Amino acid sequence: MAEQLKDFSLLHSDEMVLNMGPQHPSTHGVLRLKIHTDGEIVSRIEPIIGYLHRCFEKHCEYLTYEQIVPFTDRTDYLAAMNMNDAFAIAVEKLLGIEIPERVQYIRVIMAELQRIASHLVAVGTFGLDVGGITPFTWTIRDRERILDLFEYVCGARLLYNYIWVGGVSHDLPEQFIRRTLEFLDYFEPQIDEYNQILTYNKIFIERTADVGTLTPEVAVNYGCTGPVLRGSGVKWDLRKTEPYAVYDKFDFDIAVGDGRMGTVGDTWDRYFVRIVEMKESVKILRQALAQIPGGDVHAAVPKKVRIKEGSVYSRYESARGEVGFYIIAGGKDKPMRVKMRSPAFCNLSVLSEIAEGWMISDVIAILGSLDIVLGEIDR
Amino acid sequence: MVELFEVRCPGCVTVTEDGNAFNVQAEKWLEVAKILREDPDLTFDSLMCLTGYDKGTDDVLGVAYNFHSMSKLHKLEIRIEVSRDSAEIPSIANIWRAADWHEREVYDLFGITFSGHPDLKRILLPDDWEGYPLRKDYETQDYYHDMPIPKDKTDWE
Amino acid sequence: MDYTLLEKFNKDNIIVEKIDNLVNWARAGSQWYFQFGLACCAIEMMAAAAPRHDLERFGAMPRATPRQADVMIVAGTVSIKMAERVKRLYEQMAEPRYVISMGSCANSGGPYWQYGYHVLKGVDLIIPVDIYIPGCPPRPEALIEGLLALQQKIREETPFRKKD
Amino acid sequence: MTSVIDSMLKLFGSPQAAGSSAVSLIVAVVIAGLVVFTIMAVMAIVAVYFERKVSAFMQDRIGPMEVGIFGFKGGKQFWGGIGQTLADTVKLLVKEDILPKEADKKLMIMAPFIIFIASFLTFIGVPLSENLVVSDFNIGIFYVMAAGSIGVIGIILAGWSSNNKWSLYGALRSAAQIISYEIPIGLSLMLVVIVAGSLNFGDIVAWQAEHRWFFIHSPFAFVAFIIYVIAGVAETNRTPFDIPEAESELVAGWMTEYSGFRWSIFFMSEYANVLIISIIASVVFLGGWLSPLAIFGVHFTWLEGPLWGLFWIFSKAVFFVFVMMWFRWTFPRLRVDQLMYFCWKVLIPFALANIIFISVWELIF
Repeated sequence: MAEQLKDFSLLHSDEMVLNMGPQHPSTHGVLRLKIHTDGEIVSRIEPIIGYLHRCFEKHCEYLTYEQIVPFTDRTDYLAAMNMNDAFAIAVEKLLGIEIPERVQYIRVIMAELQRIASHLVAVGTFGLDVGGITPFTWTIRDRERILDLFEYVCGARLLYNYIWVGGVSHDLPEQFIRRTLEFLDYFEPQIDEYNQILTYNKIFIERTADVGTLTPEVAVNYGCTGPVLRGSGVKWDLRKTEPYAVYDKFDFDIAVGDGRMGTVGDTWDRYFVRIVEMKESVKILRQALAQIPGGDVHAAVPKKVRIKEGSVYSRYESARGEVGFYIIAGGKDKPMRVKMRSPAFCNLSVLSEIAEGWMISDVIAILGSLDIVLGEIDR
Repeated sequence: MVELFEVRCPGCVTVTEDGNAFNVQAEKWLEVAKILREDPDLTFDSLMCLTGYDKGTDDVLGVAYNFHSMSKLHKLEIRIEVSRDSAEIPSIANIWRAADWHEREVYDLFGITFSGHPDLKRILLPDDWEGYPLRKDYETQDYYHDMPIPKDKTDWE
Repeated sequence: MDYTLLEKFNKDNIIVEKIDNLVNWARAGSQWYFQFGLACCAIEMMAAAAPRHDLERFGAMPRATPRQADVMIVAGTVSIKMAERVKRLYEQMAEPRYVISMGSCANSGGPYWQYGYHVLKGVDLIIPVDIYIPGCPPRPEALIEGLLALQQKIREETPFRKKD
Repeated sequence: MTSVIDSMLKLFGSPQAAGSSAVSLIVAVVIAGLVVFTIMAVMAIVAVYFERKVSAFMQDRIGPMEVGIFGFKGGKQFWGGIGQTLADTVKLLVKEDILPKEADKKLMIMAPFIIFIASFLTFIGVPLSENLVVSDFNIGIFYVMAAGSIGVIGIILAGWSSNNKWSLYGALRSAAQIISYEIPIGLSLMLVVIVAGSLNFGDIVAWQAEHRWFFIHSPFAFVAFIIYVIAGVAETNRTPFDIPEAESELVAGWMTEYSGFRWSIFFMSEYANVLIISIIASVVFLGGWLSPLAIFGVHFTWLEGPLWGLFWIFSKAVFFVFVMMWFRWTFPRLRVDQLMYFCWKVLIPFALANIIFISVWELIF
């Protein structure tokens, strides 16, 4: 394919600047891409972000640590539990408190359910980007069941404020474990169904294999993390390489791209890593649900979070990659500075590197495979 | 690691007060950055995070760099502090591409100039925005293109 | 429209109805919404279009271009950088056009009300809003409720009579 | 085989009387035109409803439910929302028509009508049953192909005049696609023409009645049938070949700037084209108005005749329409170069080889 495109350079003509977004069906929100095109071939891409800049970091300076948690929800609204968890872990590191084991397990369960939910949206919208509408509705249909579980636990569908500093807001309801197991039994065969309609579809493979290859060196240099990095064949998952919470107690594999349909690190690989990760999450969930101990979930919740001077950088593997919170505590009940290192921010910055030279349709497919959430990029 | 720097670049780094980061002078930053990247014992190939900060107390703006090595599995934090009036730090966007957007973001929100950056302009806020919001002394502008950004919200009930 | 029309037909075997009502019936029944997600609420809007809630039951279909859309669902926080684009997109829509402001952020700035220096405090500062849906984010049921409220509002219009 | 126009002319007056013939010609044309227009409009309305229900079924939804015809809600499951597309149509008719300031206004107004006229003219040559064709050309297939290809002019005009980059992209993609895919369509129809020895639809169906239906005529004819279906889907710009409209890429392709009434004309023509492609497929390859039982050599006289012919032709066409919708809601979309590759390097060589082989076949058998 790449060779074919090079031949087109003979057909060079004037460039046209195309503004994709901020309102466009496949920019996943309010991203704007300034695309320089020569016919269908894209010669330069300039992503313009900031259309959803909601001043998260400024808010953090005005609010107490407990009050920040709901705002972390709203950064990555597709994986809100992960964001809660990441922030809570960062503050707990600063506080130096020990968390009850039950809370750790609950957090792992929530994080993995959220990871599945987020990947479902990623898979579905990627289907939309390449033109298949039905996979999207199927994945959203199954995601609703996860949202039901979350609603059962904490009463909210999308933005939870469930994981607090030092604990969680409510203990698990009585039937939660049974209902989650029921969901897992239902969900596992569904993955094969997505594979049938989308993953192994010939047209889909044609569209994504060998397209937008991201080499491991470039990925690391750009700070890509999560499925984007793993799609390039780098075995890097913070749950495994720097285990936090109780992830070291579970048996699971890191999904990596293996270039099954084309080269390692192409769009198909990045997509398929998410499918495999959902299966791995199901594995973790089954183990966690079987092992979960008893205990009080509020035991370690501090009355008031007040941190002496100090700073911490804490990393966490969210559905999109490494979420980092760099917190400088000012000795008050409010932090002096909170910086959120958002995974999609770095993942998006690689777009112009890998998508130039491809066609407009490919740019959309590549963008879809990066699975960005604008709330988190712009914060 | 301190010893290593004493050999390679004497006087470049000092350990911070809290003991978990290095302070670097802005002038020497590029030199240090190259060592971090290329020294076979360090090989910090990944820039995890780049944070601008304003402690508000004295006239100092700072940038904290968190590095990580994927092969050696070690981490490092570097802090560079510059004065508020002449906030300028050499850019490392050509060494770690991840720094590109992060430096633009710090420029956008703190007004720290990164010299040598390939395309330094505002990233999150509109190009004609006034001021640098994350500085502690930031005052919100009243109107932006006829749209009110009220500071005092008493009449907003 | 309810069953009164059918009853009328059964009584007299003839239907006499104002053209206003015909047009209102059509407009209320076919509110194509503008596929325009801004933030968190857009996810709930997607969920509302998906199988569980299925907005299409009420004749609401997503359109990607403002020209063919009837109702703009402002789903999420309107930042100041985005505000001018929202206004422009609204101006590109064809009459009659309606706006549903979905979620606290679009209503008033929501949680970003106090310290959000880059958040527009309510989309009604730039475009006229017909229906406000509270919630952060509103559930899909709330969006459906809002759509039904909009339909009710449309049914009370008099498109072919001059305003007094 | 007689056509509607001819019978009407006979009905209204003898062609010899010069004075009345002009009037009767106009009357006949107007009546036939109105009938065709009605069929197109009704077809579009029904097809959109059908499509929304089919897509809803495939996506685990229920589709339109609440909008009935004036208070008649229409059942619970399948027939719910029976008035949905009617409401859509009325709404589109009373919606504001936007002509952008920078657009080329004359062309922008003209474009939908050119597309509409193309499918309208095509319909004239398309038989709906035995003896039920507006005008029975002896070069029917050729006429349908020729008239159908006018539409692409309208698409290019629409894309150009809108003064929108997405529209322009959509129009250029569409032009390339439609012109390319006319070749495999023509070549696969050519095979039938070679065998049947006529360009007239009536003769082709008569040949099938005498021998056997074309899609089981020979392996090559079956391949031609498959090529026709694929190219037909591409010709109507539907998924997986919907790159001119490609909602996730080009917003709405060449229709981006159109609203209200003019857009509804595009919509109507699109569904009319779908119907035309399906009807031609059923006439040329599936025996047209012949009853399916005829394959097995069973002939019931009460199952034949023009009305039953209409029924059979439409059931076959509806099946094709369903298959197209099935494609649409299942497949992702091709990329523009893959689309061209598929046409020029796969379909056309096969179609050409097919013609050679069928000629040999005809010589042997």
